[in-house]
Amino acid sequence: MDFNLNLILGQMVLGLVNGAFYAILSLGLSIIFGLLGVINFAHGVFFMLGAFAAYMLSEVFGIGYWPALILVPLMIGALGVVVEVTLIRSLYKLDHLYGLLLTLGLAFAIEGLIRIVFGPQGLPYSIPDSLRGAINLGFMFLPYYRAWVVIAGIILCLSVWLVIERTPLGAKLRAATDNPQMVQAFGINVPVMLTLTYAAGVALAGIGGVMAAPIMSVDPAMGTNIVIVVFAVVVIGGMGSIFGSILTGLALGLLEGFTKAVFAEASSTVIFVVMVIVLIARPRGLFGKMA
Amino acid sequence: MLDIADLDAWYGESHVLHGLNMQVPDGKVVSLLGRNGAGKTTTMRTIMGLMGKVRGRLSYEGTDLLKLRPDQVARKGIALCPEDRAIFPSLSVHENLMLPPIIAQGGMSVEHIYELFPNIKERSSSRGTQLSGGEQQMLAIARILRTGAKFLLLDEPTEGLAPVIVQQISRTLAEIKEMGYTILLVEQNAHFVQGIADIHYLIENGHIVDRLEAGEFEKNIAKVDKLLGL
Amino acid sequence: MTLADMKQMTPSHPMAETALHPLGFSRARFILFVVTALAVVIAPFVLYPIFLMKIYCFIIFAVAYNLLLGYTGLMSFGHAAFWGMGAYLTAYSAANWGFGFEAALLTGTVTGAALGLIFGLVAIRRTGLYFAMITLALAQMVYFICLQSPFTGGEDGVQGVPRGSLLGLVDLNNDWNLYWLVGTILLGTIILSNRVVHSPFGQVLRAIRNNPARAKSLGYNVDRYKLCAFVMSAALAGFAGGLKAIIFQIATLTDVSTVASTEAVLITLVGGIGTIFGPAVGSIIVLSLEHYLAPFGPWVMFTQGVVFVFFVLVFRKGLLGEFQSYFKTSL
Amino acid sequence: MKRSTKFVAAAVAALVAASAAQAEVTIGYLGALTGAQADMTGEAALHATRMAIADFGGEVNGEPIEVLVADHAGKPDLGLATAREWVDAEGVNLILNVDNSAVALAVSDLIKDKNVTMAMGASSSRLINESCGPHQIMLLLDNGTLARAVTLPQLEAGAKDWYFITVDYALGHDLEAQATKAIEANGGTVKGSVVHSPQATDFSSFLLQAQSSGATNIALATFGAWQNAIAKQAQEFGVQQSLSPFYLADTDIKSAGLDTLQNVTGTIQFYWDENDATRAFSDRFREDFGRPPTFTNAYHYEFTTHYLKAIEATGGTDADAIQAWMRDNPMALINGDTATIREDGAVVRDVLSYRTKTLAESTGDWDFLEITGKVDGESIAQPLADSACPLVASN
Repeated sequence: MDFNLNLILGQMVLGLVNGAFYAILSLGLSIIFGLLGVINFAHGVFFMLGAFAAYMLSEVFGIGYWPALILVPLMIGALGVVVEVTLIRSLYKLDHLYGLLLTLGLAFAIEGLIRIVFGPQGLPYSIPDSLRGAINLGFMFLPYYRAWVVIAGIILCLSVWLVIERTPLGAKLRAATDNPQMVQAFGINVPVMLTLTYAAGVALAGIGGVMAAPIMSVDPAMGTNIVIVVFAVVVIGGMGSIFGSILTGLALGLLEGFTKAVFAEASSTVIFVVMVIVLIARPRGLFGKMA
Repeated sequence: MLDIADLDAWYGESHVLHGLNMQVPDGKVVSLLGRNGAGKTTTMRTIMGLMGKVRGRLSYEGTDLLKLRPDQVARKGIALCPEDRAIFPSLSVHENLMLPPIIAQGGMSVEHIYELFPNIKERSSSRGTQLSGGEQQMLAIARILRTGAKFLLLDEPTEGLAPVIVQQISRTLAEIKEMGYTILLVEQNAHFVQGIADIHYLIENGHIVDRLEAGEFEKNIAKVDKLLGL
Repeated sequence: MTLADMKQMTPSHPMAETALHPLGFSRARFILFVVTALAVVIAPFVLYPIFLMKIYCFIIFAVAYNLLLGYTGLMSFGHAAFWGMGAYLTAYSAANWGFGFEAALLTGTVTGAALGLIFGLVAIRRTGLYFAMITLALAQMVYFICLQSPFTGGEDGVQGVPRGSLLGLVDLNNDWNLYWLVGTILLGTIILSNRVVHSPFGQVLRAIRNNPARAKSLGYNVDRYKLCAFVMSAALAGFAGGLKAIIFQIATLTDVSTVASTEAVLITLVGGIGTIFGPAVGSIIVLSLEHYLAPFGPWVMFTQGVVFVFFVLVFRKGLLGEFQSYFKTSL
Repeated sequence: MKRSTKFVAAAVAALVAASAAQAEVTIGYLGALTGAQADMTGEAALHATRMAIADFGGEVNGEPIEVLVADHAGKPDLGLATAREWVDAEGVNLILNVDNSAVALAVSDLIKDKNVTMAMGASSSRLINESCGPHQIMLLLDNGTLARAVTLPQLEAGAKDWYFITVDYALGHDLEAQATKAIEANGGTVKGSVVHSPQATDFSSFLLQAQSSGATNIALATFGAWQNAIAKQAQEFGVQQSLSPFYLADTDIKSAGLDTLQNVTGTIQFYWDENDATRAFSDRFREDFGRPPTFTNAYHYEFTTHYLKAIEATGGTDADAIQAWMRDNPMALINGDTATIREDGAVVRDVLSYRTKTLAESTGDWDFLEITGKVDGESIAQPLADSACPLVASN
């Protein structure tokens, strides 16, 4: 174990790339959980579908990365609408655990389907031409594309946060998270709001998938692999906390990178260790409001 | 006019309203008096479409409300100010005020509301739940005045408030009544409703036990007090 | 409706009735038990015994899981840790420390219990979704630790586990000997689970499940009871995992991965949450599905997902749960 | 889509076969049909096996030859359970492919005293040493041999400092250990190593580690999809060190793109464009499968043919007799050479050394390698005298 500063910095920058994905995914999970009370186990699958959608757009229609970044979230959002209306909606009156079981089953079914159709292998998706190349940071070569993921990811998360905290639309969302019945009694169509919120949450995962496609290979298991870490991020940040999930996602990405540099063997465990410590010291999570 | 006939409603397994009958004519203030657990709040919730299992007739301006979702009921011009005031803790006072969408022409302007409730203006950037109980009550009433709803359901607006605040609310209601709103006022405070309501309904065990015109209220006050357990 | 509400609707059984029938079973359950016992005796002449033993291990695993979910109302997503670590330690102690069958299995069981205690201390105060998420994350941590620790053999697993012999007398390398032993253990586990559920301890657990506040006001230390149930469930899961490691002579990362946890959930859901024989029915269905769809690769995953969704949407009580409502008796 | 339908069809065929009357010879094809190496071997090698059976006439000694197919998915528990069921319940005579060292080790234990042959695409050197078996044949070069074949020429050329990216499989660990031995014995140093999990898709942090280690060569003790991802990401991160793959199949170059893998040197057991014989075989293979055969596909054809000849010659399915015949008779290879099977199960054959072409040199879609020479099999094989295999006569 040698403490090479360049390596530490480099790994932390790469950690931030992962952190951006953690943030995007846990943000969507938090929004959905806050309003619907559903832990969306299918979240990883929507992330994966985002990557596959980008792949298909490029293979079948020759549509590139930039349009995909707009089109894919719309497609995934539309799928989210269908899923919420046909499946999830019927469970709101039941124990929240059923929502978890349903979305878990959904995740299996969708991932299985993708494996049946596309096979288990990872499919290639190339970096957009405009982001090829790398910048020499002195301590590392940072590919432009990864830098873009970090910056775009952070901007995306902060914009979502601003919309929720600072706009009338966000006020409705927050109000409905506090007290959905009352919001509905004011003439706001809450069922539609739930549907759209679910759609927006999974659309975020879809954007994440497009952004991940050139980095990770487009692979049926890519969602499952990342989502369990994201669940830990959500538990650490505090379930349902919007800002907490963004900050925790990025911070844990950094921490993971740091661990890779100084004690690589622990890098996949470190987030879970942090989770246990947080649970013991502060059971509701770092930013969680409810106990 | 709101017309309720033979209304039954349930909370899960427990049967709360038993054949409730009452009418609220347009432009009138109607009080619904009864003890805790008599079914007052349930009546309000049923009108709003917030109860799961309901049977009977419930029509407003000729529309069957029982077929509607709460948001559709609200779109008919009915607005609820619930017992717990339901100020949203995650929203600022201003956001709380602006949350209910405008559903019809003729609602109060924000300026007018601020005139009526100066405290709300002062504290508009605070969190909703940082307000005092009285201020929260004002806010809860103010935000439904903005929407253009013509039929207000006020659930125990005076509960737990200091007499001076109660007086202020009383004045406000009088003003609102002047403007031609229809109000269904649920109360346990007979004194409070006496000066405001045109018609009084007494409710016990989920059904109406008496209906009093404003003029008859005074001489039946003993009966009312007994009903309210005073 | 909560999970607890649903379970309340299942009829409860007066102790007097259960006393009338052998082995502590109610009449309906006794019939089912006899059917199960007959099936255990006949099945190996028709089906591949190793596959049957795998099913039996999963039944025991699901019984352990159901003890927690069905009778205590806690949904764990971390049972893979107990099952997998039970398998690892059983396998490791048999392969490397020269432990015999009984000692190795005991090692696995104790491992499950110890891990259950650790998980329990962190998670037990939480309920519902929080409990599920925390157990999931803890199990994932265990998975990564197993991935990194040299003792698990990484992706290779602990291989070449000797089966040993029962009490030094019966050679378990003979599949038939092993089969009769595992079959007996299975039946014993079912009897035991029925006893536990109807014991005073089990009654308290159900009281806690149905109304924790009330149980607390009656003076029960709710957290301690829950922790106790959790450790018990973890120990039995560790035992089942150890048994599987002996049968297949291998313990691997598969056992400690999320897949094993979801399998326990799926089996319990399909069979019927909070039923004594649900785990058996669920295991047979889920594992057969897996076994016979295995040649079709990803169809296994797809089908499992569809089964999950289907049962959550229309068959929430599980097969035996539905039968139970229909016949108005506990199964 | 096409691939999976084909897979399903194969599986259905396998099921039907299983339920048919017990065939004289049953071959259980236990391979990675999913996962990193599926592209190189998977269904392609199954196809090669079927080609060999068809070329043999579809039957041996007047009895039909059945093929069962299962995916071990790189999981030893799954592989072992399948093999056990095949041996116990299906009467399998040959377990073929087994292209995962952990699975092979597990199955090796299982078949020790059973009348079953295992021909494996696993390469852990344990499998021809401590864990060798009387009915066991290693179709790949073992890791020790492979490690020497790949590292020695480069060490001679002056590449002294190595860094390993290793898959967390028995294969990866063994390959790293063997290569480290070879490197250190020949004046090189190993600057460090990192283990990647089979779930990994992003290797950037490993490459960063390798970059900052100061090594001249990054040895890829991994294969398939992982290797492709590493090659691509190395290009993305401007990694200057040479990549030294151990298993580089045509399919890998196709998938990673030749641009990421130009001028890589190594050794390989078979290349489709070596001579007229290989080209003729490859044309036939390609006609049905859509691409030329990889080296693993080739040795499935070669071995299956050899095995069927042994059954024909011995007139039965006694694994001892078959093994003896296969050892005593040279195995014909597609390129016209022959190979021999030793007591420890190793297949000794000459291997090709290659250099990957540059984009400019490559003429088309599968033109990737320039064959630069042939290495004598005996010269690189582990000397039998050094074998820890108890079956070797001298031990």
